[in-house]
Amino acid sequence: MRTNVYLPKLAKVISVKEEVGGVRSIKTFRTQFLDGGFTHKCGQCAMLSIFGKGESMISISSSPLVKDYLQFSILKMGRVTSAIHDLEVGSIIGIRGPYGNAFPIESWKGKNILFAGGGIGLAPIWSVLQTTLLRKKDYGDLTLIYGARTSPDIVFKEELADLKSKMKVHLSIDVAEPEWKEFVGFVAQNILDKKPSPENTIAITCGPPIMIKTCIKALSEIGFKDDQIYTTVENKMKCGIGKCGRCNIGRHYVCKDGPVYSWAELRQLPQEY
Amino acid sequence: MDKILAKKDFPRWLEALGAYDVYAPQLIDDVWNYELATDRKAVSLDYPQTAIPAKKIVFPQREFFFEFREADTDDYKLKELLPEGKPTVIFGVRACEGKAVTLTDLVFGGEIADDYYWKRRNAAVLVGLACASPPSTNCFCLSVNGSPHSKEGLDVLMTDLGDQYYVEILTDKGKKLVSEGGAIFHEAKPPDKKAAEKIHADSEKKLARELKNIKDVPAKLKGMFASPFWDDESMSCIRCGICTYLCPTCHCFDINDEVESQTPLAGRRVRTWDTCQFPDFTMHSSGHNPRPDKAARLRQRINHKFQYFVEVWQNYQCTGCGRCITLCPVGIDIIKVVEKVRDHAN
Amino acid sequence: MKKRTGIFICHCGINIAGTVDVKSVAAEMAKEPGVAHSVDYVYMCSDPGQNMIEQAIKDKKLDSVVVACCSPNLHETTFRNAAKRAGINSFKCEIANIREQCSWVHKDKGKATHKAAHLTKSAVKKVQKNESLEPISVPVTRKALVIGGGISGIQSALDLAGAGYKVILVERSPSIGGHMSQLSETFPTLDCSQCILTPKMVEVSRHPNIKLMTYSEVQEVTGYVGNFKVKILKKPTYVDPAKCNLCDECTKVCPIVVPNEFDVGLTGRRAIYIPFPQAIPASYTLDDKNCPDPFTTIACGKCADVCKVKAINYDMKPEIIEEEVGAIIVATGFDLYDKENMAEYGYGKYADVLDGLQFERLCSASGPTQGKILRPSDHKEPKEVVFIQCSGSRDPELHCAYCSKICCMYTAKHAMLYKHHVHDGQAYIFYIDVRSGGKGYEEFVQRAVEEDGVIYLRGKVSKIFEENGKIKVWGVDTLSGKPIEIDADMVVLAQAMRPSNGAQELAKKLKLGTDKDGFLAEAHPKLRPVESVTAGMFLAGAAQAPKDIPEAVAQASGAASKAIGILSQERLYHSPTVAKVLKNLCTGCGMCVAVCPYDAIAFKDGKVEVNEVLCEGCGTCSATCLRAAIQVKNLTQNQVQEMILACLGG
Amino acid sequence: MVKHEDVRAEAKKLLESGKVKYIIAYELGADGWKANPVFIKKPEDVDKIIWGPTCFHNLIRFVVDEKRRKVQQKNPDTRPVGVMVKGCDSRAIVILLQEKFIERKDVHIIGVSCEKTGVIDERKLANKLKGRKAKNVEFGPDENFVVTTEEGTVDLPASEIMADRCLECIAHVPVITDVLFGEKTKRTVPHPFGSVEKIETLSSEDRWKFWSEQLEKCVRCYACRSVCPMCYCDECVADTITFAVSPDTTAEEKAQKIKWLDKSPVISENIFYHMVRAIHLAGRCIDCGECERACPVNIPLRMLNKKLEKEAKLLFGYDVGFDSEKPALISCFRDEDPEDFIR
Amino acid sequence: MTEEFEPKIVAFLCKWCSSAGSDLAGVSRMEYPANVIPIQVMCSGSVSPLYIFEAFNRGADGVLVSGCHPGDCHYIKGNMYARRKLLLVKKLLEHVGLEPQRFRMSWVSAAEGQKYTQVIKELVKELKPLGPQTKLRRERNG
Repeated sequence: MRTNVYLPKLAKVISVKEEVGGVRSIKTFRTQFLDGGFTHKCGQCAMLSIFGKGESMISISSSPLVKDYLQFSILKMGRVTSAIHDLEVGSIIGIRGPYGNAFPIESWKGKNILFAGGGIGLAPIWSVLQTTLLRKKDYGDLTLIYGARTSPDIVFKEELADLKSKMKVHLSIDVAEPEWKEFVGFVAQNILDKKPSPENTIAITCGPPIMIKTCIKALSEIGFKDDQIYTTVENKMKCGIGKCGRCNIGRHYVCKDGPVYSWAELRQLPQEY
Repeated sequence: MDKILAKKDFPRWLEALGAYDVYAPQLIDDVWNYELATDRKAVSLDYPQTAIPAKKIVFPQREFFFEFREADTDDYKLKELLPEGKPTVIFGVRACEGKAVTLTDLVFGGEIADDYYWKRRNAAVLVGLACASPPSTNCFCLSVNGSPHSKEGLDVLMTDLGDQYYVEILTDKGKKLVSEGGAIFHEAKPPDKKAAEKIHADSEKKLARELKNIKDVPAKLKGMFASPFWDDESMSCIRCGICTYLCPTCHCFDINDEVESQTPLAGRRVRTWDTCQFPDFTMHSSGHNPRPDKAARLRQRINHKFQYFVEVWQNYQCTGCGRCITLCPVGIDIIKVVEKVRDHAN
Repeated sequence: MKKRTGIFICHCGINIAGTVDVKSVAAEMAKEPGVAHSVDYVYMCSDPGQNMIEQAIKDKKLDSVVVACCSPNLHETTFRNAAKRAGINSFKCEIANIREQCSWVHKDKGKATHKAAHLTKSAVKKVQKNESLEPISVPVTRKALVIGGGISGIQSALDLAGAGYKVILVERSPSIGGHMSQLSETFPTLDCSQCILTPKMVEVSRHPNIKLMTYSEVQEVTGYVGNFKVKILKKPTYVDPAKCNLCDECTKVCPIVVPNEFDVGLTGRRAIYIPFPQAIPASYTLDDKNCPDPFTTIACGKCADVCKVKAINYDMKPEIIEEEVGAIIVATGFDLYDKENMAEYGYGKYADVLDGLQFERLCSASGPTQGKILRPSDHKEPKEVVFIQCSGSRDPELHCAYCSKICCMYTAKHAMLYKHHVHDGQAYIFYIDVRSGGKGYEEFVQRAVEEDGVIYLRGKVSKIFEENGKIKVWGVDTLSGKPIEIDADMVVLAQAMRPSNGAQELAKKLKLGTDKDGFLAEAHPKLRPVESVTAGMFLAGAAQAPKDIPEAVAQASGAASKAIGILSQERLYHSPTVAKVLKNLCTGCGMCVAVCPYDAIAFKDGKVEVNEVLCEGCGTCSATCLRAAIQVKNLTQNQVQEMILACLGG
Repeated sequence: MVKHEDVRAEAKKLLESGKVKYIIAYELGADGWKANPVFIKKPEDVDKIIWGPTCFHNLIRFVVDEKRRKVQQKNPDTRPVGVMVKGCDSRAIVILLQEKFIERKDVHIIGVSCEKTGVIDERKLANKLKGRKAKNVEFGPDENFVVTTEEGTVDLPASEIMADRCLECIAHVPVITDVLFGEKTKRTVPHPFGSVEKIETLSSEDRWKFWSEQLEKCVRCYACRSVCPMCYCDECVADTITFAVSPDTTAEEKAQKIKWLDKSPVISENIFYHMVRAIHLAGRCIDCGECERACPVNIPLRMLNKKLEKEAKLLFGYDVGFDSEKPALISCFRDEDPEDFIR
Repeated sequence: MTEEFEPKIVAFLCKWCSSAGSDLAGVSRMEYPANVIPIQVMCSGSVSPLYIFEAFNRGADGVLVSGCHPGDCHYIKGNMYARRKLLLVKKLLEHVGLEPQRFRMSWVSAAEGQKYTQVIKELVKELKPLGPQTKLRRERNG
């Protein structure tokens, strides 16, 4: 059967959860395709359509091992994401994809994995985290270092609480709050504080550009090699298939050749992200 | 086998192509462009360079992807709007534009092929016209692996021999097109071939501009990413889209929803040309822009054509038509820029 | 969150439902995006109707409502209050006017229904993008400024003071009283003007809440309703009123004589003078425009020499006094149309051609002739007097287009008074029409004709000239068509009223609008006649339009009560639908600053900012801005665009 | 006659004294006969500066760029930039001053008088030369140009190859300068709105035919607004995304961006765009004609702006770009403004 | 039988005069055609030229802007700015070939219900023979 790459499949929103309220609101959506669907890999993205408003590339935060829905956690940012935030259970949206490369988690078997995320940056790595948790026996120690600006800005609050019984979780917020018992400071500072061992470990870092930069610096400082560090990059996208020409970093189209890069690869590319 | 077509018979050939949409260069308000030939008798191939290249026929500036319509509350009907792919013939395609189409083919092909493009592309027959003399003062095709009589991308190549055309059939599509003309085509004889070859050879000497020794340019560009060179070079850029919109190889596009009715919601998803020269091209909705200024955007244009494309497809994404030089309102000259890159001390 | 709008379509009995298929409109609206509830009801404004809205807001968790009913002028407040009671912001309620603008003006049910649906949809689009706003609150300075000390200003000041508010009454001449103090008797009762005015003047001077500032002028007004800052220039009188005992010795020695304003030039006065005996404040003023002696500082010194109480102080300087007030009443009154303009009637050329005010002075017991009517030229009793109405009024080609309103009445009064003084005299009145609307007015005119034998001639005077000691008046009686020629001893012109000298400049300082004739513009000619276009400033008396005394007094009291309406508040609330600057887009070009009628936009740091208290939300700025960088809240360009789309069905 | 040497000497003086940051001027382009904008930063480069009939560009466009750059710099060099201006260009400075986009001290204005002629119209010249290639174009001694081709030199009267804007120019001498080169020659323009009047004589339907055919060609490359010194808005109403975004711009604000027109280059959207541009330039367009010259598909855009310039003049007595102190056309009115159209 | 063409008209009415005048027409039960959908704005001075272009782009057959008579503006002089700005718009629309009847401006005071009715009647009458406005209207797919 011929497939038209630009024609989205229709999907229904089956749950909406507000993770963070306020101006920089974040919501998590679960969707089910009306007809057919696709399977994705950890780290891949999908193009969500709100008809009449346009499309937006969003990373899939659910694990490929979960078959009955796709999950997206979305920060309200512009025209399309605002429209997505207006969705309710039962709303119909368009989805096409999956797009981009994936985290090479098969090749990480037997290794420890360190997840370092900030803000909405937990979404792209959530899929890896969930998958590795489901196949815990294939991997070594799993550690999450996650931070947000303030405690209300933390995403997946319930899941994180639950996670603490399954893996090491280190949380942080940027500025001290009275009730806060954990680390105060940026994620990178938390990394330096906790000093996870680079031994047989892969680090995945994801978050705002400045956070990624400082985290990579911190990780390098504590001994992680460039090829042990993975991150994801986002650029403005339209087609999702490397044709429309806007998301490139050098010869790479982030939508097709990215969004997952090891720091060893990424540092070779021009600074255009 | 190559053919000969008398110029007086050329209109008859066009008449015979009733099943095709025929595009040919036409002069409107002092500007040449490929336009649908409504009066086929009036088509003449005596023209210089068009303002907009032939890419607009296989990759129109605006095309519809699909139509969406709210069926019931929160349900949608999507109707795919693929082009019908009506047989189309473009006359007078210059060698550089034929070659450009092959480059665009690379982009829109591959694993994930672009149906919309291919529907039109497959239906299009490109009839080239070898340049006896450069159609623009800024032609430099020879410098970028092209030639004024390149056959790349073309289905038929015609060469003007005075009162007749020397017609080379290059593909099956071309063969079919010529066969529509039937008896008006005659077998070419060796002197005809010689004459055509002479014109071809002469034309190569007539090119006004050249861009020499650029094989190191891709590597050079790599090292110049952070150079202030780009600031200086882009000073006079006014950030319009002429250089890219009118480039036969540029293919960047935008996708937008155009709403026709709010209730029930109905509209179309539309693809339009876009260009890396517009500031909003890469701007994130957060306001962050990886290419924040015109220096970064000029760098992108040159890098894409002379580095990135070369790395991926082993070819320059420039066919030397010179349109971007001729029509730039402030005289930014890609030849000069690339020469400066070439001569830049790293 | 997705919007949750509720739609309520009112039948208004059959007023709407008779022409609009309300059910189908409700059904159609239910399909609109973001509409969570759509119903119709027979009378939305009734208690059950309002309850229905409130209940639906609560039950269906509506975040906005549209009521499709009558004009928003009628029930917008009703429904906004209902919305507020149900817990949503009052701006989350919009009205679609489907009665006045739809059901009442169309007959075809299909078309009317179609239109009603579009109107409602347009309101839905608007309300869904309305911001929740709270009124802008400002504290109030509980003090008023009254500008002008004529009868209007006096009345306003007394009303305000009586209600317990501090008032500053500013009058530019040395005494309050205005033109009313110059009048002899008043129509239609013929009671003595001075006698009824003087007690009020005295009350002003004695009232503890009134600060009287005569010989003073308002120089600058800044601020906004509730909080104006006023700069008042107090000119020096060179006489200390506290010391002056009104002995009048000073005027006797003063060597300078100038025309007396109070007697409209019929007499003279000295450079040091009291305007008239009953003047308030009862004190002398040394008029430094007429006194100066180039060799000394200002004066010859004679008046100071004779003043036993040493009340004269040549070192007095002009003072600028700053005051803060919450409301301003402008009662700057009128002046008569300039006589230079009436050369065709010989005014200014012949001594015995007078204007109405001069004639008042002639009739007045305190006037130059002690109430005897004598010709200024030869002090003889005039036997034939011609009164000309509409002198300068109702003449759009040459003079003022408007009717000065009071001339018909005072001319009748003049003729009557003349007859009472000169029993054998004959009064003629040239008129266009006689306008005698007012209590007792028509009877008054009739009395003039019947009892005092005044001859009314309908027609215009074509020429007036002097011949053999007589003033020849040529005219035409348009009723009989016959030419008329009268050898008059005196001619009295009922000069048009015009805004007083300097009113235009003052209006500019106060940023008040004026009409084409220079009278101050009211906010609405019918419904807001005492309010100016600027919030917190009110109009009283002839400054707004020609008026007689009762009207002026009525408006003055009206203005005072409007001002009290402001002053009685702790804080003022201002509509929050004001302009807002989108800083990212603003380039500071200042086009909006130039067009703002309220000076509410100012430059700041290369961009502009809006003073929300001054802004009235007209939106002229937003239509002028090329970048849509300034928008009116709750009627943004985005909202209007959505409304356009809704109107066109797309 | 303006001499290159004089302009160069002035430029050199300015750069050597450090009075200006750099000088925006004209140099000879790669094709050997047409001018291009150039940015002279060093005194030794002043010899690049030229002045001639191909100095089409309104360099004030780059003064706008300079202001934009300055806003973004933390410690900007506050010295003025030198800029070469023709009469029309100088009026653009007046508008920028009127709209407070720049201050007078931001520019050092090197005025050049167009004297008896102006700049040429490349397309007119090409038609005139019928395929021959120009190698050089110079001002002639009178109202003419001296054009050199491979086949020799010809004298062409200004009326035949001069740009339309120059034929209708009302300010061939700069109206605001720090230094002026060339003579303040007097020139009368009998028909300052002649070209528009030709369109006005057409019937309504013919005008629509004319404009719809013209605007159909538009590819929305936005060269017209990009080249225009008056189109200095950060975010144009034609932009489909929110442009002027700061870190505190909320998603709601961005979602509120009004999408007046679609990106599709179809007649309705093209005409919307061009009408908006025309109305936004009413009382601001100084008729430098750059939009029309830059247009790659030759749309007579000047005829939209010129129409409104004409109406501003005739209806409201408003002259554009001569007095930076007066209010903008649409931010003032006269009581006697016509209202016979209001019924 | 083909139905008679019914023009779609968008009217921008200022709140204080023209909208009130239109209300008065309603109160006085003056009948007029239902082709006009009014949009109430605060002042005619707030009507941006873009509104008019947008209305035509979205398929309006006619556009009316109505405000207070000169001197009567609730906001002192907003209508005077409108007069100048919208005359330019009108000239521009006519310049590109739109029929002059399609864009109309009027002064209607709060007391002029009759005049409002008259304006609408005239406008509809003048627009009917012109047929649908297709020049500035965006294309639609069905």
